[in-house]
Parts: sequence; structure tokens; C-alpha cells
Amino acid sequence: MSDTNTPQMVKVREKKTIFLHWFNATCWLLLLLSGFGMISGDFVRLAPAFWPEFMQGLFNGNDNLVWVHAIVGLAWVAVFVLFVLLNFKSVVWPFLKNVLVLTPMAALRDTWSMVVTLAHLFGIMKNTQVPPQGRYNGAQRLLGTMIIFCSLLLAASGAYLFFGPMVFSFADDALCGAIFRWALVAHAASVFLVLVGLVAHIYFAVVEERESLEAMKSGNISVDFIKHHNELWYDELKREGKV
Amino acid sequence: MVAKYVMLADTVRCIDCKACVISCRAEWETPMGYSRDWVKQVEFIKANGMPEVMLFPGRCQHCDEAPCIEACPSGAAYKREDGMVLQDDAICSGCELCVPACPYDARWLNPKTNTISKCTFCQPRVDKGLEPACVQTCVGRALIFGNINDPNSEVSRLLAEKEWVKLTTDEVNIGPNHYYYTAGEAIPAEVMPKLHDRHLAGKVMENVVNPAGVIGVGGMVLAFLGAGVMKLIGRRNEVGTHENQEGK
Amino acid sequence: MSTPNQFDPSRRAFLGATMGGTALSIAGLPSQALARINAPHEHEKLKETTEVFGFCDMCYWRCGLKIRSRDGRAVKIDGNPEHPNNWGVVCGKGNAGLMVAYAPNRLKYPMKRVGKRGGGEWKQISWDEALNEVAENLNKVKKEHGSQALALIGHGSWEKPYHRLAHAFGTPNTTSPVFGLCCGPRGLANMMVVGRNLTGNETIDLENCKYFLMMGRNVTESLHNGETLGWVNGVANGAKVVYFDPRYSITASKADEYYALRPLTDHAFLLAMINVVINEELYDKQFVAEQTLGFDELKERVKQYTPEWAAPITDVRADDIRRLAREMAAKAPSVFVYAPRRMTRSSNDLGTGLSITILNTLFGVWGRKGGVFTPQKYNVPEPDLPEFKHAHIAHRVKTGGDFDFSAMDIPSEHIVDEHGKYQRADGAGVMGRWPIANAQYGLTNEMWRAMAEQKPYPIRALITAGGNGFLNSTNYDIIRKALETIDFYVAADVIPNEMNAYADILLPEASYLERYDDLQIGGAREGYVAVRMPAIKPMHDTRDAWTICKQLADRMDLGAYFPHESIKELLDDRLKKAGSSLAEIEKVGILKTARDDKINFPRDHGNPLKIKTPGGKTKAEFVPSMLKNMGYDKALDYVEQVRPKDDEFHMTFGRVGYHTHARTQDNIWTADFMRENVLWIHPEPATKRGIKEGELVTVTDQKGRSGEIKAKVTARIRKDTIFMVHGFGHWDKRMTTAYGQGVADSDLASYEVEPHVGSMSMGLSLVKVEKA
Amino acid sequence: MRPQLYLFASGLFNQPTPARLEMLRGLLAELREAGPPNAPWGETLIALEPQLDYDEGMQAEYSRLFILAVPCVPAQPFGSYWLEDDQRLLGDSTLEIKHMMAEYGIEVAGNTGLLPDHIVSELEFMAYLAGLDETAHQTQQKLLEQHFARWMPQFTAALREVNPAPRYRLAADFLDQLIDWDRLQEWQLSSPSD
Repeated sequence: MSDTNTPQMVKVREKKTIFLHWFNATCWLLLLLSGFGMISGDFVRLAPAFWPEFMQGLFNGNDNLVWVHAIVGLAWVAVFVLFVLLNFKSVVWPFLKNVLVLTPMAALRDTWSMVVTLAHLFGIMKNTQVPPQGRYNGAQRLLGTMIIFCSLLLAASGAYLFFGPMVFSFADDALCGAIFRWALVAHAASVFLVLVGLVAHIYFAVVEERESLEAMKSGNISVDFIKHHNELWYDELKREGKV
Repeated sequence: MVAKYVMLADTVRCIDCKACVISCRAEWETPMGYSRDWVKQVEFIKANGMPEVMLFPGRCQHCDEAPCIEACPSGAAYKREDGMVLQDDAICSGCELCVPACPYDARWLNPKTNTISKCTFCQPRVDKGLEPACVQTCVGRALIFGNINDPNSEVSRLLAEKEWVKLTTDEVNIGPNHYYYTAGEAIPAEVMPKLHDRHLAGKVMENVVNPAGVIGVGGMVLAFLGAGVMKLIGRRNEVGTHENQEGK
Repeated sequence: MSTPNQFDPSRRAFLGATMGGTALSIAGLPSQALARINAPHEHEKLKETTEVFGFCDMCYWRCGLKIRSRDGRAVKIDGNPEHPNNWGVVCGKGNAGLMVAYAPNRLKYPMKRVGKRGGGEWKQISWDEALNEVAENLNKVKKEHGSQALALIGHGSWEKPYHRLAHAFGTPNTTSPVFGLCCGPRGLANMMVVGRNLTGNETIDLENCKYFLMMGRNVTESLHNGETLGWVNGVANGAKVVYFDPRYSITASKADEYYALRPLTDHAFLLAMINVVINEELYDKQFVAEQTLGFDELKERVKQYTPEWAAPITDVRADDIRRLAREMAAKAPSVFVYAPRRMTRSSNDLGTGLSITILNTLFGVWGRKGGVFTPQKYNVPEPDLPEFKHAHIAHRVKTGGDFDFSAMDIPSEHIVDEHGKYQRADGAGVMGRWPIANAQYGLTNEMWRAMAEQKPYPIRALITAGGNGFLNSTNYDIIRKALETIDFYVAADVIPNEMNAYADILLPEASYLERYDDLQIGGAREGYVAVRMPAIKPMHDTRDAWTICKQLADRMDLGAYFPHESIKELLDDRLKKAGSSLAEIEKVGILKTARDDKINFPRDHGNPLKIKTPGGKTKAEFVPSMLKNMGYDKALDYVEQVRPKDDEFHMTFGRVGYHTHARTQDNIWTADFMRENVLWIHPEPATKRGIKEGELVTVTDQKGRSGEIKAKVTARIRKDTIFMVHGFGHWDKRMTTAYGQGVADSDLASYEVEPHVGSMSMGLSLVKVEKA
Repeated sequence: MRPQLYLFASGLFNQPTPARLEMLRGLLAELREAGPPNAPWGETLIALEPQLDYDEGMQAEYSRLFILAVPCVPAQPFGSYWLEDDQRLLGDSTLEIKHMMAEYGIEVAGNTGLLPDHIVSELEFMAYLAGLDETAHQTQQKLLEQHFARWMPQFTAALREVNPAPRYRLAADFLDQLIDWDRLQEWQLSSPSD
């Protein structure tokens, strides 16, 4: 599509970052599929009933499925930890700086921009302009913040859910069981929270802004796109002489 | 036809000798202070001023709509095709979410194994063609076990012969598969199932996280499906006009 | 297809309605629970076991068992479905038998006392030392005082070799509590009237009986599997149950009618029943005419005992008595007047027993379906042994069953009989003392007295095999004195207790799961012989009774009385004479004769009942001639019983289904259900004394003996009566579970002696109860 | 030297026969020679030396402490008494010891009347293992951590409660010192190499 115009492109991502994104996506997919297969009571009706049955049948028992889920989860955590350790300065720190929504004002601003963007989707508030955005727009910043915290929570609660019963004697100390139960709540709540954002994330990537999807494959993106969507970033890039 | 197992307890025949309880203890090596079955002795004064004693042998009722299964987050609690509600030790993490879910108090955390223990209708014995340990030892033959789907079984015969009742209330009616015969006497409230306060974490999961999550995710999916559809309609209406924009 | 699940609309509300959830999983119907069925799961496994046969030793009914073991450890006790004592069922106690073998408090090695007797200090010695010591001391006593100076008190399914050893030694003084402290008067009454003792394993056709008149026979809590199951079946088959007991027991809860009879007045009620049955001609006329004696005299004697006379004594209304008599007569002969198991209660237990037997005889229950059957025998000869010095008490009459009170020979009235043989020191079967008491089992209570007082002649040595002299008897002072007076005391037992704490030598018995024992030979509808095999190797350095006795006999030159090399050889020898072998019975556990209604119910088949009374008659004797000859027929007449003053109570005690006597309180599995006993007291007297449920109270008897116990305030007992479960209040600190739990009822029970039989009248005690 | 140490401990808790005491005296001399220097039981052994002469009275004391007495035996010398929830004998823990012994082709001799988890059997088993080459190392570790360390300190504490004769008070001290030392050795041995 874009090659007919051969617009000016700029490299915004390294290969390893792209790899990490798709690795993350793959892990999430696997963990969601296996996780929904494991947790199956009416108590946590996460998936249609056929799914746990299918998955548990496929893996010949829920204990095997638990192992698959745990191994993928552990790999996910391990790769992330490794990535953070190796690329903290070059990638992670800038990303965190760009993404974390830490003040109420920032949150308010981001929420407003997100609302306007969403409203445009449904053809309302046409006269209101989306305020100029940085490298990550309001919605992305909010989702990113959420994902970072939810991922930490998922990793921690997941580790306890898996290792807790092996390490602690729940019968001896009621607290261990209580932590388990709340870890379960935290685990599920985090997944839901991320999923809510993920729906929008995928929609925009697949339907609205195909180019951003391309960018997550090649690492390059057109300057026009940035100019149009991320005005502040464009300014920044210009200042830095990158475009 | 698939078997469906039920337990019958003829309270008139029960003599509170605890044979069932100790037999179960020996067979399944339950730790001291815990038991998979029990005999409840209920004393009360009748309307005519006379004292009365009733005896209720009990255990997991292997309910059709077992709330323990639905409360189990890991799938360790399950129901076999023949109606037995069982516990998969390899999966159970011992979180005890199922414990208060049972209105018959049939589940407990086994300190020896750190998993939930409960009556299994002696499924391993039944699979080998034996009676459950409690039934085999029952001195008054108050406990009778068998396949209700077999019209020739003793349980089918007895169920047809006498008026049996289940321990259900308006509040708790989850299809127990344990029948009681009391010769027409009303069952005292002490024996009836009771709803327990579930763990707060469970309630939060069930009533907050789960619905909120489903509504949230579902809502988002619906919303964006809507947006997609609108976009399609918009595109059809404004063919050409917005071609550039679409091309992006 | 399986039946579809019944969906209940109320279920949704119960589940707390995850309506949000249903939206997503609508595709997931049917319910999640059902979906799980198909997912693969692991489940519990039944571990492999090996199985041997045995019979139980947790109570004295002796049910047939199959013991499952794994890895050298017995893991489960099942019933033997072929055994007529239990038809495959096993009670709580029977199931808890494993914990007898595994109790940490067991006697583990032969021990020799050091320090003073009863001081509780021993040292471990080898079996050789122990047996030598016992043999030496017994021989010394024999040399110095004669062989009659040895007493034996046995209690358990393995006491038999000790009896043989004592008889071989040459003493007549062998005794078991079963007669004088338990069923004596009831067995005796049956013997006197119809020539069979009807105790031990009772021969009642329970399943087919249509009417039970139960005189405090608490068949559900003082339970014997086969008997209880038979009775429950009988009740399920439509039998009417009329139950008499000052306490509303579990048996009462199964009864159609319950009477809170005034304690000790059973005899008055029964006499009134007899009066009605005779006056209204409700009896079995043919049987009375053809097979009984003394009807007219009986009629004359009970004339005064009208229902109106009995009503104020017993608290049972006169018209109820009449109605019950008529109802029973209508169902006769498929009726049974059920005697209590332990009938050592009132000051006239013999009279009570006699009137029960007389009523049963009037209703013609003997040899009739639904009444009392005639047991079959499985003939297994005893080995050939040399003559015993006291042959008349050394051989059991072979009618089958373990408690056989039929030895009724009455020797002469001197301490030494005409052949120069010593008579029993407890006076059982001795003219001028307790002539009608059974000479086989003797009067344990009187044996203790003989030891304490050294009368009528010195008893200097004692062997006890099982039992607990303190908690099964009532006069602690006498027992303590006896144990301190004698020269030598050797105790054989599995567990420690208050009595064997006094032993000079302690011989640790293997538990019944670790050993062979002599054959169990019984008479039920079928005659049978059953085997006990070891399920596990002995846990500690213990031996079985037969081996101990044989090795003692060898050391005392009495080896001829134990001619077999091993217990297995003995069993094989006996079984071979009966046409089988040890190898054969070990495969099946029990050998039985075929059922034969003609033998069990002769009178249903037109044959007369075979009767031989101790009085030598071939007909049932309403007024036993033997009693008459001795002037004991006054037992037929009612004797006024004690009544509590306003602030006093009748002291009663009894059983629960999961404890046997004083033997199971230290068993951790049975103690789990009841660690200590409580005092049952009616709310009215409790309120008067300010006693609340669970509070500590002090019980004091008229002799000043007292104890502290928690109260159970319940309307299930008469206002003038208190009750506690028997066997608690252990003070032996070696019993770590039972020690100090509750009160010993035996320390509060009366130790009056029944004036005819010589057994104890434990129910005569009156006590006061106060808040502690 | 570990075999001798455990053999000595085992002998201390066995019935005090003249022959056994003679053996113990011999072992004691050997142990005092052998060290190791600053061994925690140094003083205990010195104190024990005069306590190891045969004395008829010790028979009763031994019975009072470990077999049968009124009042009760304070220190049941069986592992399963302390490790099983119902204080039974011949529990799963007993069978575990039995199986460990079977792996080395040994079992408790029938005529001793001892269970595999009797303190005497367990300590002697350890002495046997300690005398083998390194292959028995894992079993020793298991025995030490999952059996000795879990019940013997409770056992010795119960023993001290009832004022035992000096010999048995010292025996309790020695056993505690030995187990602590052995666990420390084990820990020091295993930590750097892993």
C-alpha cells in the first residue's frame, strides 16, 4: 500500500523490541488459551464450558495443562526479566518514561484524548480535536501503564499459585491459603483488565491503523503517520534531527 | 445405561456405633480430628413432652448440582458420569474455596496431604466391585449403596418400597444423591444443609471480578464490533470520497 | 441414557447468580459440572493387601474377621460375611482393633517388679527369666500351701489356656467375671427353668420375632454385631418393641413403646405380667401341659402380684401391663422377653431372671420360629489330656458357645470334699456358701474377697489373664488388699491397667492380630468352628497365651497337659479329628454345618423340646426343684428394693456402642468419640442444684466414695436416677489417653452380694449429686 | 568415627546389660581418643565415663524411662510415636525406615523385639550406614533430616523433663550434640560443593 507513494520512513524500533512484542503476544495467547482451559468453575466462568473440557482432554488432564501454563508463564517472565536487564537504558527506561501515567493530571489528559478518539470512531464529537499526542497516545499510555502493573501482578500471583501449594503447608497456616485465594482473584482481575484494553489495541492495529501494525513488523514507520498521529513526537524527532 | 450411584441411610436402622466412621478412617487413612463421614445424634423434646433421639449418618451427598465443583477454581473437584463427586489430588492446591461452598460440611483440608479430602463413595472400592467401606461394615445395615439406574438393584427396590427423603431446604436444593428414611419423622433442622459464608476472595471473584471482567471484555468486543460495522457502512456510503483516508 | 438432571429454579439464587458470566459461556451449556465429566482425572487408589481370617477380641461376642495387611502392617479389619456372629459387619470397636496392636502404651516386654508391689517400677527381663520365675514361684506356693492356693482370673477370648494351666496345676480356683459380675443370674435362671443358659452368643431367632419386651437390654449400645443386626432386622420386619429402662437409650428411640421403669423394679413388673398371663390364660397351653412342671404352684405364688400391686412400685400403669401381656400372647410364640446382658443389679437378680424365663416359657418360645432356637453344634473334640485333679470344673459341657454356665454339680458342703479335694475358695458351687453359682466361671467378686481375707483357706498366688479387677468390680479396698496380701502375682495382658500395675511379673500378650489362638467353636443356627490367624508379626517381644502356658507348664512338670509342640499343631490336631485341617480352615476362616430348621425349631416340626434341668427333670420347671430343695425358691417372690430419699439418686451405668468395658478407653480411635464419661441428670433435679450442662459435679455414694464428673443435663433420664457410661475414670498413668478422664462408675456402684447367686448387686447404690 | 559415635548413642539407649556396658566403655575410650578436637560432646563423654558401670538399679530406671512405669513412660523411644498424628506405632514413618533398611539388605533381628524406628534400631542403622562408602550418603542425609532431627530432640526434651538418672541425662545431651554436630557437618559438606 505504502510503497506506491514511497513516503519518508523512520526507524523507531529495534528488532529485539519487535521480537519482545510478538513473543509477549504469543505467550499471552498461549497463556489465555491454557488458562481459560484450567479455570473452569461457575465460580470463575471465564470460558465456555467446552473449552476446559477440550483443553483438559487435549492435555490428558488438568495437571498437565497446569504445567504447560506454568512453563509458558515462567518462560514469559524469564525472557522479560532478561530483556529488561540487558536493555534497561536503551529501550526499557525510555519506554517507561513515555508510557507510565503517574500523575492525576496526566491521567486526566490521556483519558480525554482517549475519549475523543473513541468518540470519533462512532462519529460523535466530530468538532472536537484530539489534543496533540506524544510517541504514545493517551489510550496507549493508559493501556501500557495497566499492562505493566498487571503483568507484575500476574507474574507474582501466578508464581504463588503455582509454587505456593508446593512450598507452603496450607493446613498449617490459614494465611497461606488466604493468599492463594486472593492471588487467584488478582490473577483473574489482571487478565480481565488487560483484555479490556487489548480489545481496543487489536482493533486499532488491525482495523483502524494498519500502518502501526506494519511498524510492529518492520520497525519503520512513515513520518506522515507520526506527524498526523503523534504531533508532539514528531516535534521531538525533528528537534533531534531524526526526520 | 450409565450407572448412577446413590447412598441410602435408613435412620431407623442406625445405632450410632461409629463403625462407618472408623472403617472409613482405616480405609482412607484420614488423620485424627478429621473424618469423611459422621453420625449426628440429635436430641430434642417431642410435642408430647417426651425426649427423642434421632441418628443421621452422613457424608458427601454427591449432589447433581454440586456447588463445590463450581467453587473449585482448578478443576480438582469433578463429577464422574456415574454421579460420584470426586477430588483430583494431583490438581488440588488446597485453597479451600470449596469448603464453605458445601452446605453439608463434607469437605476439609487434609493436613497430611495438603489437599481437600472428602467422601468419594469409596470409588476405588466400587470400581473393583466392592461396597463402600462404611456400607460393608454397617452393623444395622442402615447404609445401602447402589446403582439407581439399575431397576433390580437393592437401592432401586428400597426406594420404591419406602418413603425416602433428601436433605434439602428451600434455600439449599442442589440434587443430593443421599437418601434418608426416617419413618415419616420430620428431619431436625440441625441436620439440614446450611449455606455458609463463602471466602471473601471467592465472593469478590464471583460477584465482582468475574461479572465485571465479562461485562468489560464483552462490552469492549461489542463496542468495537459496532465501530467496525459502522466503519463498513460508512465506507459503503462514502465510496470514493474517503478513499485516500482508507488507503492509509 | 441417564436421567436428566433435575433443574431447580431456586438453584440460581443459591449460586449467587453469575449472570454476567452466563453471557459469555452461553455456548458452554450444559453446565460446567457436567463438562468436567469427560476431562481426564486422577483419583485415589485402593492399595493392594493380603488377607487373613480371625475373630474379634474387642468385646466378648467374637465376630468373624478378615484382616487386610500391607507391607507387614494390618491396615483394615473387615467382617467375615460367612460368620454367624456378625455376617460380615463389624462395629466401631471392631474397626478400631488395629489401634490395639499399634498402641504405644502396650505391654511390650516381660517385666519383673522392682521396689514395692504396686509401686509401678519394673525391669525388663527375658522370656526365659520371666517364665522361670513364674514357675518357681508357683511351685513354691504349691509346696508351701498346696495347689489350691493359686487363683486364676481370666477375661478375654484367650483365657482358655490359662484355665487349663491352672487346672493342670491342681487348683479349683479359676474364675472369670462373666458369671459373678455380668450374666450369671440370667444364665442361671434359664438353666434352672429350661436347662439352657441362653447367654454368651444368644440363640434368639431375632429376625422372625414379632414382639420384643426388653427389660433394659440396650441392644444398640451394649452391642454385639450379630445380635444387634438380627434385632434391627427383626424390627424392620415389623416386630413391636417395648423397652424398659430408666434412661431413654438409643434402643429406646427405636422402640414402639418406652417405659421409664423405676430402677430395680423389673421383677415386680414381670411378676405382674406372669399374673396376667396366667389369670387370663394367655399362655401356650399345649407346651405348659406337655413339657412343664409346677404350673399350679407358680399360679398360686404369683396370685398376689396383680398389675394394681405392681403399678405404684414400677411406675407402669396397671392397664398397660394387662395390654402388654395380651399383645404379646397374641404374637406368641414369636415373642421374646429380653433379659439385660449384665444382670447383676438388684437384690434379687435370680428372681428377675427366673420371671423372665418363666414368661418366655409361658409363651412357649423355646424351639419355635421367632422365639429361641436350638443351636447346632460343630463337633471338634478337645485333645486327649490326662485327668485333671478337679475334673468336675475343668471340662466344659460341650453345648457350644463360649459362656456355658451349665456346670451345676453341687459338691459336698465342706471346704474339702469327700475325695479330699479342695472346694472353690469363692464358694461357687459349694454347699453352705454359693451352691448354685457356676463352678466353671466362679464368682470373681468372692474370689477377691477370699484372697483379701485368706478365707476359707489361704490363696497365695494369682494369675490374671486380661481383665481389670478394679474397674470391672466395685470394692476397690478388697481388691487392693487381695493384691497386697498374696505372695505372688503374675499378670498376662496386652495393655497396662490398674490391676496389673500390682504384678510381680508382667507377661506381654500378643494382640489378637498377631497370633494364633485356640479354635472358636460356637453354636448358632449353624454349628461352626472358626480360626484366628496372625495378620502381622508381633510388634514387640510378646507371645500368645497358649505358648506362654505351654512353656510354663513345661517348667512345672505339667507338660502332659500341653502335649502339642506349637499352637498350630494343636489346631491341626483338633481340626483333623473333626475331619478338616489347619491348612483347610486357613483358606476359609470358618467351617459350618448346614442350616437345619428341624434342629433349630423342633417344636415347629412336631418334635418336643429336649430339656434337661439341673434338677434332673426332662420338663421345664416353673419352680425349679433344685432351688426348692435348697430353700432358694423364695427368689421367686418379690423383694422390696431400695429407694432414694429426696436428695438421692439411683446410680446406674451402662455402655455406648463404641467402648467395651474398661478396655477401650485408651484406644485412640474409640476415645476420639468419647474421651470421658459424663453424668446424665434430669433437668429438674439439675436446676434444683444449679447444675448446668457441662459443669463439673461431685457424685457421692452412701459409703462416702465420690468422684468429679461433668454433667449432661437431659430429659432422657428419670428424675430420681443418674447414669454414666462404664469403664472410665482410669487412674493408671500408663494409659495416657484414658488417664484421669471422667469417673469410674465401678467405684460408685454397690458391692452388695445377691443373696442367692453370690453375684454382685451393683445397682443398689444411692448417690448424691452436687455442684463441684 | 561416625560409625562409633552412632553405635555408642545406640548402645546408650539400649537395655543396660553388663556386656553392653562393657562395649560402651570400650567405645567411649576410643571416642575420647579419636576426637575430633573441640567436639561438642567432649565434656559429656568425660561425665559419662563413671556412669557406665553396671548397676542393677539402672534396669528399673531404664524401664521407667523407656518401657513401662507408673506414672507413664515420658519418652517413648519410637519415631512414629512422635511423627504420626495419632501417636501410633508402626506408622508410615516406621515403614519408611524399614524400607530404607531393606535397601541395604538389613532388617531388625526378630529376637530383639524392636521396631525399625525404635531409637536403638535407628541409631544403629545410622552407624551401619556411616561405615559404608559414599553411596549411603543420601540415605544418611534423609535419615538425619527426616527422622532424627524431627523427633529425637522432642524425645530428649521429654526425657529431661522427668529428671532421669545422670546416665540418661548425659545420654540425652550426647544424642542432641551428636545430631546437631552431624547436621552441621552435613551442611558444611554439602553447601560449597553444590
